[in-house]
Amino acid sequence: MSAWRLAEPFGTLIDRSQPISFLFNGRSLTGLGGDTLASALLVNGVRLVGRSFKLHRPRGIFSCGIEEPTGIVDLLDGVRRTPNVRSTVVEISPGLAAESVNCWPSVRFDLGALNGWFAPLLPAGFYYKTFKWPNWHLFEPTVRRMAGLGRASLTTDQDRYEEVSTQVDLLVVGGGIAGLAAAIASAEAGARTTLLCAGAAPGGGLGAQGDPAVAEMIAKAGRAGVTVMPRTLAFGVYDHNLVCASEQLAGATRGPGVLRERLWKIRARSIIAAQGAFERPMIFPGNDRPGVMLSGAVQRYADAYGVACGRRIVIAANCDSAYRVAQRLRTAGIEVLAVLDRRPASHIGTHAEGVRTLASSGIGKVLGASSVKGCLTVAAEGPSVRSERLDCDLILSAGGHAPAVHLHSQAGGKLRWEAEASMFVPDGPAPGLYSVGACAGVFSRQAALEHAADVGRSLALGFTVPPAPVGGAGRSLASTRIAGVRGKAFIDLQNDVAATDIGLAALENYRSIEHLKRYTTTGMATDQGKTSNVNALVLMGELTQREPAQVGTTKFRPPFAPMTLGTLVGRRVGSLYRPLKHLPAVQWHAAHGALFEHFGNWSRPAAYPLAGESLNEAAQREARCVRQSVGLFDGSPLGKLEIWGPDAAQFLDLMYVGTMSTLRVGQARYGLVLNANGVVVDDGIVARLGEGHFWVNTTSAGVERTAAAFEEWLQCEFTNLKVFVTAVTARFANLTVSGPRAWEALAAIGFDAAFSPQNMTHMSLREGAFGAIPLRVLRASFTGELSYEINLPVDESGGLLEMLMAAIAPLGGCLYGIEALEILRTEKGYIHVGTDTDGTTLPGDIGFGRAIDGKRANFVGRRSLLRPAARDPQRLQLVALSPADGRTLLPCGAQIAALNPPTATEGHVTSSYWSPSLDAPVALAMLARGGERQGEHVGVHHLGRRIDAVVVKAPFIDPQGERLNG
Amino acid sequence: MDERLDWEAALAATGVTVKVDRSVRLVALRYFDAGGFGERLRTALGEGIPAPLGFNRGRYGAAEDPFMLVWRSPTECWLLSATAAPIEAISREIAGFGDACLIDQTGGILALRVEGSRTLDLLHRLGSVDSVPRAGEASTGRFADISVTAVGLATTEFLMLVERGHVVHLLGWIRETLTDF
Amino acid sequence: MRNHYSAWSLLRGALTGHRHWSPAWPEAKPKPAYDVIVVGGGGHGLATAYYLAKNHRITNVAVLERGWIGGGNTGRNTTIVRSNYLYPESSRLYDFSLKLYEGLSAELNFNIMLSQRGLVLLAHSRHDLDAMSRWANAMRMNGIDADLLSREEVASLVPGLDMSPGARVPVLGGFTQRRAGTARHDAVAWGYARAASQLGVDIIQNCEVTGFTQQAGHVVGVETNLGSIRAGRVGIAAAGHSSVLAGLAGFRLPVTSYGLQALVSEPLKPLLDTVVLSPGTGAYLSQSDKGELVIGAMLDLFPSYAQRGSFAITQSILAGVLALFPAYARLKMLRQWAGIVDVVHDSSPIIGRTPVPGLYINCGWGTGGFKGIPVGGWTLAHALATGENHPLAEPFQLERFQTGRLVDEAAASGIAH
Amino acid sequence: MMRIPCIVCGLRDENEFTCGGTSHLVRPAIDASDRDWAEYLFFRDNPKGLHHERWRHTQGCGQWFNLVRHTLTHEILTVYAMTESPPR
Repeated sequence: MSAWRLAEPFGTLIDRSQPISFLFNGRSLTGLGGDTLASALLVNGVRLVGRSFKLHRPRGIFSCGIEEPTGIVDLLDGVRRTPNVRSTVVEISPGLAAESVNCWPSVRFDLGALNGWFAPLLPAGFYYKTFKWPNWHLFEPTVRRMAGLGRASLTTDQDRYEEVSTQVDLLVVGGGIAGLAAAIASAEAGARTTLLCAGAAPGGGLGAQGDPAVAEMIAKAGRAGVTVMPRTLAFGVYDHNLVCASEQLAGATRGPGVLRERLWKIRARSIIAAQGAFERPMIFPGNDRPGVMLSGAVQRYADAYGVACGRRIVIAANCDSAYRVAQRLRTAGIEVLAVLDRRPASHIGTHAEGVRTLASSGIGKVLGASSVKGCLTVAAEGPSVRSERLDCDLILSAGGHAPAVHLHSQAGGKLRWEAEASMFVPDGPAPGLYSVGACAGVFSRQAALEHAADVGRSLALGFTVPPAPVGGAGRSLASTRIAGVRGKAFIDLQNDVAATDIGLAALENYRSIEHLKRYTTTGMATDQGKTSNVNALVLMGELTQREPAQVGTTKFRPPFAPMTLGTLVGRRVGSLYRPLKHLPAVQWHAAHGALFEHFGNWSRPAAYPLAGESLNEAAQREARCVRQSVGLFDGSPLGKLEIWGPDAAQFLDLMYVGTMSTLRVGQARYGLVLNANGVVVDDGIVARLGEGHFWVNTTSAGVERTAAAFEEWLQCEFTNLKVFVTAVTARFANLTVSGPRAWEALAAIGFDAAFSPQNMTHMSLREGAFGAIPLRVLRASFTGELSYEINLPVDESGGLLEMLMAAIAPLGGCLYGIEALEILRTEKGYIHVGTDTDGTTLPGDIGFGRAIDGKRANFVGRRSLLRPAARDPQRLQLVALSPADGRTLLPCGAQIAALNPPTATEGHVTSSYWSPSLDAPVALAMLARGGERQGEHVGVHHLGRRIDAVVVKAPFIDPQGERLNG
Repeated sequence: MDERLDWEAALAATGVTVKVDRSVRLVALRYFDAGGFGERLRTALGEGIPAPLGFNRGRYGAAEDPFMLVWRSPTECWLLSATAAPIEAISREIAGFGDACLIDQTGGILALRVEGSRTLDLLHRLGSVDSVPRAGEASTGRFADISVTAVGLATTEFLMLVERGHVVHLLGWIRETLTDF
Repeated sequence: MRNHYSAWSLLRGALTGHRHWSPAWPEAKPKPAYDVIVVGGGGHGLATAYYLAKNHRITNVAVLERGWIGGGNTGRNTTIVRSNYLYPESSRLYDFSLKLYEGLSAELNFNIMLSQRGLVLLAHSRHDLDAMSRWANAMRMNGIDADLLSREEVASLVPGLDMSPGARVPVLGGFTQRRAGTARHDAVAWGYARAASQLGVDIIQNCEVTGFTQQAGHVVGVETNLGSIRAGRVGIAAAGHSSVLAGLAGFRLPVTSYGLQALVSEPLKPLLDTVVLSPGTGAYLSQSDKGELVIGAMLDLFPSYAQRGSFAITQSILAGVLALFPAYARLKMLRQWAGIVDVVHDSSPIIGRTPVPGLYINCGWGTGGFKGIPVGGWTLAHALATGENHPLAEPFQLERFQTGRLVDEAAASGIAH
Repeated sequence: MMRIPCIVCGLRDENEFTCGGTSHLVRPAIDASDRDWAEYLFFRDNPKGLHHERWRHTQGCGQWFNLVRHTLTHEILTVYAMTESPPR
């Protein structure tokens, strides 16, 4: 085993007194408190962690952070399964179990690795060139099984997520020394300052080394009043300085149903990005082998976790930082065989004591099949230098750095190519966001500290923000590969994009960075290109004789790292997904056997089935009961508006097809609401309560839309009208008593004779009282029977329901639900807006042509009714339909046509029920020229079945409307 | 019965309690001319229309009935009171006055009283900091994805005025939040 | 001579290091004049050029693309192809498009990875069931396959749906178009580009149109950052940027540009084998061949040319997805983006003449442009070649906004197309 | 998510509002031509740049107001009352 645990002072983040055992692919391993899964696997000598996406090549841990492309596992924790977890960011806890991804039957023996044999047949985009015949869908299932990484569970997630809003003056993203310096200066200058750090504590790389200066800065930040939020990753910068971040909650791996992650929505006056830089890998043959790791990561494993990832190492380098890593690892007792520096000696700005350095050289080949066993050197210039074999067990890749410009770019910032260090850096600040430290391209420690503090202070005090002193990283070549070396070298380790694939893309003209990404899939892996993008575009530039900046960078979008869907959604799960409204007397209805269903955003009784009764049977019984004696319906969701003001009548004339200004006080009228395009969008009843005071009923589903439309017309167009629209839906319950014995029932419990049919006509509204309960009683009917719509203060509805129930019971009455109401109104030929009409229905289509002709005033939508389409004789018109055999139900949604399909449709069935009163089906339909086709036979087509039907005269019941009057 | 639908019981966690206050009567006052109506309001109750994003508290009559006027929009404020007397007073005052009206919303808009040292922690889990009024202010905004009028009685005491149909949803969100408090 | 794509050519590449491949489409420099210029190198523009050459033998054609081809909405959608439309006019148009898609891989010699995995629309209420019955029957009237699904059938086709009795978004049933599915969006652009350039079309990237040259009221060319180019006729296929180009030519469109978001999860082993569309929540999703869940949203309802998308919409659409699939809460969002879509009142396209002679347009596809690429190209090519509207496009003219003869699919079906 | 300055309530998250589209459209009289009516109902400048538009603080005070907003950057320049003329 080549890995071991280093003695102190290495291992600043671990707790050596706390061993923790966990499972990896069923094997029990032990790590220490503070270990990540990656550090614990490494110290246990686990090199092979998973398999790559396309070729199923062996993959190990490559990095030490969120950029990890290959050390991906599925986590299992009791019933919970979390796919595609980066082992580098998850802390181990007792009982944690991890599984390798994308391999079968096991990570060591993976049948998918056969793909590797066919690799030459599978270059970038191979699937665009083949699998066309006979069709792709034939090949697809195999491809799908091979693709994908982790496995998701189909068990409902029991864990919990929440969302919190906060505001700060200055938000610093990143807990390294630059971020700390900025936060301290800002807080000391008096700004409310918050610092987010993705890890368990701030300090960054230097902190992990135990640098006392960093500890002092952390203490100073505390004294200055900086709010430090650990384990919190800013993943997105959105419009107007909104930063969204996710906080991992410690201990969230235990127990089912814990609060697992928290979403922070942070509005900041200014944002400072201090997220550091990612290391660029070197490109050499075999650079994907487990045991090839980023150099900074290997140092971090030693510093923070006390893990020596290997005994004898070789460093492939293109930057000065490699030498600092070499120096540091030597002090840990790790043997550094050589630094193979791709740069000429003149570019190398430093050296490492006692470490052999080969300038202008690199790795020509990696030895070992599933783990590094050594490497062969190669010279960058001149074939004369002999290749040498180095028996290392670990290769460090140090290709230079790529500043984490993601948040800068998300905020709309631009980038420029810094040629000396070969990196993209922010080209000045982004709107509202300033970068400091390595993510600004500032690599000198002193310069970064001074600049960061200056930026923090300036933003706090409103001063001009100083530009970033970019530099300090030394010289790096743009290209991290030695051209001409043979062998498969990888750019994107997860997606198996090799340097040759970039070459193929260049050859085939997929040369813009976006085409390159999409054609080769480079940068499309779960690391989002953090380890691959710069290498890919530099190589493309090299192959097409362009500067990296000319190839372009993709625009970074949120999320900065993959983000849990549950976290993004917060509390909006289960019943809190969207508000669902309940009747004021919901318990009463439940106790009376209501079967609740969702109707729009209301839960309402569809029917009240008796024992053994289906919903349909119950609705039939209820509808029959209303026709025969009396029914009680809770219509509380009915939309209710009070329209008040000196211009209320004039306003309602503008809003409705009907004329409302001619209503006398106490009188009510039906009306249609149109939109500006002339389409029927709502209907309802308007009653006059006073000279400038109206009561308006809208549909239950349409009340918010209608009230909003009224308000918009008043505030934006008819601004001279003095009218108030006030929604009172929730204030009033609505209990409807309907049926030939409705008044008998009301009279029996002592309703005032003023409400009797003799004293109160159909389509009138009367204010009064029942005992101490104030009432607004409307005589209108959606059933076709004598009906009382009793509007009363909502808190009284339970009591009145009880009394009304007692009143109707002796008369053989019953409660009825929505389904029975639908039957009853269909029997009467009454439309239901949104069911019988759709977004194309004009008032003339449903029989309101004459009402419009007779109305003098303009109204919303009127002009649109004058267009040619509105006057087309072929328009669909509302009709009633009966099956020719008198028995067959015409399915709702069935199409009408003389010939069998495919053929031109003439219309469709919009409402259809079995009428218990007629013992026959009844239906409404929209039919071309329907108004003039009474008596005609038509074909009704439903899923290949044809039913003959007759256009009949509506209504089916009580054509004279005598029952309305009791 | 589904416990979610039983919203009369108080919810509590360390540092915060939430209870629907059924004693609150609530009427909406709507007016075209804030100046003229404000005068009448002052005559009737001794308090004028609250400043935008504000609320006033007062006492009415010999019985010193407490009431509160909560700003809603440039043409609307709400009168909250435990007794009928202040409501009847303003009702009498504007009877026949063509420039303002009173609409009783009692029972249609419910009042939640949120109290305790962690009140703001709870509110910031329901809505944006921008939407939470400061102590001494009142405004309407999005909480638990629905519209709520919040009255900042103190940093540790708020009223949340919410349409009745949404109270189950709002309390559901609060209950879930307090579970994790 | 350009390569023919086949398993044999891949094998040859495998043996020779894949050095024999030629550019899928060569870089072109603008010539001084073309018979036809197509402004916009997305799917619609490239298809237009291809059908000009293929159907009308007009090969002296340039496609001018401001950025890189396929970089607008063609590369920013949820890759769904379907023809489940209510009205005969739309059905004809979209089903013609789907039929072209069905033959496209062979025709273009480029695997566009058409996967007719079927579309399942979820009914969340009785009202939805009735609406879907109308929808399915209307499709059958138009000769397009469609079937209603029971609750149980939906459950077996779409594992992971919350079918519990207390589900906040209950599933009562649904309907399916089995021929619907997905296609690889980039491949559609590249396939058309490759085939068009093989027929002689110039594809010019990084070429931004800054004005239209007009003579006596006729468009006779375009101004670009690469200079003036003359043209016999000019076609615009620029989706969300149509209004900007129309403005350069001096007329307005009944179009508003909105952001339309989409996002993908990390890749997962097979989880979802159909395209699922839930009109009630506004969510639609499928799993790509790579294993990523591809999730589409409703519009960000304010005018925007920013390809970002509001976080509020991201949240609400994901809430819809989790309401349907509560197990997905532990999955992770990998990428999120927005396309700029050209929305017209009736959610139907505009394909044909503009008020300016010599200038033709294809726009207004709104949220549904990807599935319309073949027919959009076919019909715009017809108009550019003949000066006449293609019969399929006749109902989709600008005049309909004056006559009121809107083809209002969204209003009729209650979902965004 | 934008932060929109309600003319009455001050800065609030975008999801408290409804966007009503282009402002200052002039509604033609009922005897307008089909063309003018269509222009009013459907045709828009749809600029990539500054746009005068109206918003309602739907979940707040309910007021409609105008603002000038950049449709590419989403920067909001000015807020003004529904009945005011656009600022110059």
